[in-house]
Amino acid sequence: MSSHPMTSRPLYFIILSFLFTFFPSCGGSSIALAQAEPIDIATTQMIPDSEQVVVEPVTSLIAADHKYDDGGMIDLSWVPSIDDQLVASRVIGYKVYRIEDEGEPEMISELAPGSNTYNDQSVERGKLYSYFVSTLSINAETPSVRTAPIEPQREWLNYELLNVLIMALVLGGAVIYFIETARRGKKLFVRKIAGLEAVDEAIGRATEMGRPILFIPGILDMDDVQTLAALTILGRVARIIADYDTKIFMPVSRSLVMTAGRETIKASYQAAGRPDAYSDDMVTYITDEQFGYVAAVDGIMVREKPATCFLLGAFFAESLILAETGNSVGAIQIAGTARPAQLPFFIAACDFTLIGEELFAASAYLSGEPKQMGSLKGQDVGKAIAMAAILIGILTVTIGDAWNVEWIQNITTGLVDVFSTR
Amino acid sequence: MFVIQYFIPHYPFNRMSHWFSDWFAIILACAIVLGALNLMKISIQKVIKKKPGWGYAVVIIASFLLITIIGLSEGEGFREPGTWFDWLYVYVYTPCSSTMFAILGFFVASASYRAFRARNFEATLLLLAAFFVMIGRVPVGDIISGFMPEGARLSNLASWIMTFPQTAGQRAIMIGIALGIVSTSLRVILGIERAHLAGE
Amino acid sequence: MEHFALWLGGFLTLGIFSFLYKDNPWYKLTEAIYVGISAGYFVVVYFWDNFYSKFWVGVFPHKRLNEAGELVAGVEPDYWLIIGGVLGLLMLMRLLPKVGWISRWPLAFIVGATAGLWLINYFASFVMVQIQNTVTPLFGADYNASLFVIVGNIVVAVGTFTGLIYFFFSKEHKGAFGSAARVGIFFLMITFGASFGYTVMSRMSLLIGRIDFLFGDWLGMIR
Amino acid sequence: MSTKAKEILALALIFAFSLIFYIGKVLGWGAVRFSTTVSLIVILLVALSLLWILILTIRGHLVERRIVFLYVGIAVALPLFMTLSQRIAISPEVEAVYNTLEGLPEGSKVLVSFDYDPPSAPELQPMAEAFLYYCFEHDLKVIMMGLWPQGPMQANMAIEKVLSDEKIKSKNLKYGEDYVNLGFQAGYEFVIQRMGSDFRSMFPTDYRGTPYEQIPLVKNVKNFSNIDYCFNLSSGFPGTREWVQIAVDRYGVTLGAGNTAVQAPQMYPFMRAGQLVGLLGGMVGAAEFEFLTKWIGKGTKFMISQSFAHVIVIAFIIIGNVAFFRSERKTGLKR
Repeated sequence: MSSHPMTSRPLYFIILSFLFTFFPSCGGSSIALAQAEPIDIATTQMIPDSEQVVVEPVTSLIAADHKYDDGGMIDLSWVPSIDDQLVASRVIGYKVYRIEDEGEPEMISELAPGSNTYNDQSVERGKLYSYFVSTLSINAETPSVRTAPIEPQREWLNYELLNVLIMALVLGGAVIYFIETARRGKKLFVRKIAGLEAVDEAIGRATEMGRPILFIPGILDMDDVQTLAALTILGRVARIIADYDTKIFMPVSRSLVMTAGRETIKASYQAAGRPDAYSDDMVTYITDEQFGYVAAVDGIMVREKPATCFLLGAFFAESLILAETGNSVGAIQIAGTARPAQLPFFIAACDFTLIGEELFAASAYLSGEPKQMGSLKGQDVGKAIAMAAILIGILTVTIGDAWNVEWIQNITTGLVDVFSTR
Repeated sequence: MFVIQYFIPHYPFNRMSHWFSDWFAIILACAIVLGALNLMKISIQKVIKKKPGWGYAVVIIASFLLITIIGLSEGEGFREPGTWFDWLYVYVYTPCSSTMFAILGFFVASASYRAFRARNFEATLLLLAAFFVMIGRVPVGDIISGFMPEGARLSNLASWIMTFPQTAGQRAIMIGIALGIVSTSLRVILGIERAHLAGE
Repeated sequence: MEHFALWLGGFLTLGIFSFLYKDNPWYKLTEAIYVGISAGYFVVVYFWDNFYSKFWVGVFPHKRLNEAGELVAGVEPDYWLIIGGVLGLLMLMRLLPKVGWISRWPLAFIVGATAGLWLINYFASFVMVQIQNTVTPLFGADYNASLFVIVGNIVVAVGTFTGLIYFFFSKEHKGAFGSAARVGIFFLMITFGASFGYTVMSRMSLLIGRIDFLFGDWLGMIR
Repeated sequence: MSTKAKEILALALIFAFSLIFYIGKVLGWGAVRFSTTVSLIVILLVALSLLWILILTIRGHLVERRIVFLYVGIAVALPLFMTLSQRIAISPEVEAVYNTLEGLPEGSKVLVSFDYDPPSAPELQPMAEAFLYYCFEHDLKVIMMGLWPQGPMQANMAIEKVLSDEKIKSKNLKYGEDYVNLGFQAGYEFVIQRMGSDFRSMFPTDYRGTPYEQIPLVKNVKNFSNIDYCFNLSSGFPGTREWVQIAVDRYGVTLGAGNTAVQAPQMYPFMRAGQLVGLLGGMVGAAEFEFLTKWIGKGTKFMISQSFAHVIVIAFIIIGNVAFFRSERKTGLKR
């Protein structure tokens, strides 16, 4: 199971912060400095027969609202106790206390020696919080002074990520602009993509030989863009297949992909004017399990001997097993994935391979619609920006570092800032 | 439908992605019923019509029912060691999946045998890179090149290839992929690409 | 039981390996067992993890009672989950031929949300970060980098640049542009060759592990 | 004889073979070992047959896939039975682990974290065994734990293996006094974080359910400051990176690690920065470490299998190219 792909869930977390980030408010920032208002906390855990080790408290404790969030965080920072040393330290840690709306102090976290920040994520808007940090020795605890009460704020726009927003808008704008241009009838050139030139030929070959076509849409679910791309290609391929009257078979490893695949093929057959030739049996679910699915598909390949295999979508370790088996039964194989780790195997074992971005370009390319071609042109703008940034960046950073020219170094810093995500 | 698609990603809520993953999980739980029923339907059809290989279809049905019934009846703690479900997992599921994975060892060899031929310049590069990295990563490599100065030994060459040209290629691919995804997503959101939605 | 388990493991392992020779009844039997078990496994896991733990417990949280029978800590039910439940139910409508079309709704929801979620995420974490990482000085400030590293840095820069040229769709690969794209392909090929060679090792160790099971754990021929 | 009959015969032979050896195992026969001479002869035979295939190829008979499979099988399986001493060059990373261990006085407390699961066991298990063997042999006290659920089970398997060694058996080591397995704790890197202040809060009991304060070995172990050396076996997240970032950077632990071959290269920066004292990378690392600790485990054998497999793959690449050039000369260029 360790080889099984991780679902994209952790990514949602990033997204979460992202969506958030963009949603605005302009709360004033409030910083509460510690005031001289000592708190009495009884020293804890007296150990008999040993002298109490009293350590110095932390200083300059600052509680500040966390920037660009929903108002659920407060950042604390302080200067560690002077007894907190790397070697032979008398400090064994810190405790962070919080006082909510002038209530009782409550210990919210224990930190390691050397810590000088804490991020309290369990605060609510509309309440006042003040904090103090106490320094722990082996048998005693020294509290710091207490901060003034502070209320967490909500901001509506994360200005730190403004550059990402702008870049995304530039790219999105480019794509939309070229789609519009194409829609108005301007002809756009798109270079040949070898694997896609072969699609017609591959389907024709299956027809001649009277053998089926196998379509494998990867092993991830509908929440992966590669699967979407594979299904859009399936739409075009199925259209041609319907015209040729060849058999298509699509074993899948996800129930949702099964449903979506059926819809796609059905639509293509309808568009080709042959809805009667469609049957639900063209798409079969096998199992969600990576290698169980592969075992079954291998069996199908050997028994049905397809003339053509499409392996398009998200693949993991199974890529080579499928491609080698397909190769051994003499099928023409057109593969494509955006998983860099699996591309070498497809290159080695398949006749044509759509490398990374080509997979996403494929459906646009196959459709031949100007609108879709326009989006490809938009992608190219993105690449041009990336290339320019790399070129300028490397030149300036090299020159700037080698000859220590400050203004050139500033260009680099600016450039890197434009592309930094945090 | 278009409106749903358009608005969801921009819906200004921090809970949004949480919800999405929760909802998605629930939809999946329902959808797998469809998948499982489909698998059963096809297997049962095979058995009834006595198509070739119907005996294996019986095995599929039997093993499917076995683990499902055990798993559902054992309650929430179905995964704890000592349950029957766990037994099936450890002694049936695991050997199968790790063997299937291990088969790759064979396929890696046969694929290299067939594919790594110096057909043209590109293929030669592919071959050479694979060759040096492969041999540079076992002790044999350093025994062969032991006479060379430290920096030019095969293991160092292998790691140089991995660190530099490999990184360059990966980076180009990654940037391309990301742009491709952005553009595909945009096409879906703008409703230009609707093949998966029965072309409404 | 232990004997049986070991023999079962051996039987299944050899059954799958027999596929390398050719498709045969032994493999077919193993395949059928494997497919049945793994499909059932996922039904069970989805039921308990997704449907039960997430949906059912989420909407109807366990009431925790202490020994005296008083309610201790009630988790707030999360009614938003019901939307997911409804979407799931719509999905199941597919079973009824007449209203099967309605299952397109949850599908559209997933496709739309996926597209939206990945859009910015991918952009930020791949395009931006990769560009940022590529911007490094070719040689260090004090010229102390070794020749290997300097050459390497130049190679990374050139490789990334030409690799991107290869992916250009809207310009024909001709002339200087074409040559650059060709250099790009060369880099891609080296990349693929290297990652292939790199992977051989880990694949082989998996195989070794399996063979060790056969001769060691099962037949006890290796200590 | 027809193909079918041959296949049935082959099946029967496999079955008989398995049955005989299984009965042998139950009856307690020893392991099968080839002596060095036999091993060399076997290698020679394999090499000769490869040469024969090369000659066949030059003559124009292309071998099929199944022959390749057969050779890979042979290359992986046979070395497991062989007695071969491979000249092993000890890399500085591995030596660093060994030297640190050597510097520990008797009775030092060593914490070993098992952060992997069965699929990575071929690479990491031999390291674990060699490591435990060294610790037990030199009277170091071992505290085991896992950040991966299956980790502690791997630990138990390694312990069992090492304790069955004659030399270690005679030491009469006691659970709870000489070694202890604290089990798995969920929480990824936060487990390490909490252990920084208090082990017991993270592991109230060991994996057998014995309360922490009743285990003599760890009774007085409060946090990392009572641990002399930390060793981490990792195949992913959470693993070595997290140990470095928390245990080393924040609590100043001395840390060594064993990693899978895929993961190891990412750890070199930590090595260079001195945050990681020693690293065993993949099977090569395991083999080198076994050589140093003189524990005759599977790492060395697996390593020979690995080398053989690589050589076979490379041999077939060469054969494939020979075939290609030959066909090109004959038929002109074709794709």
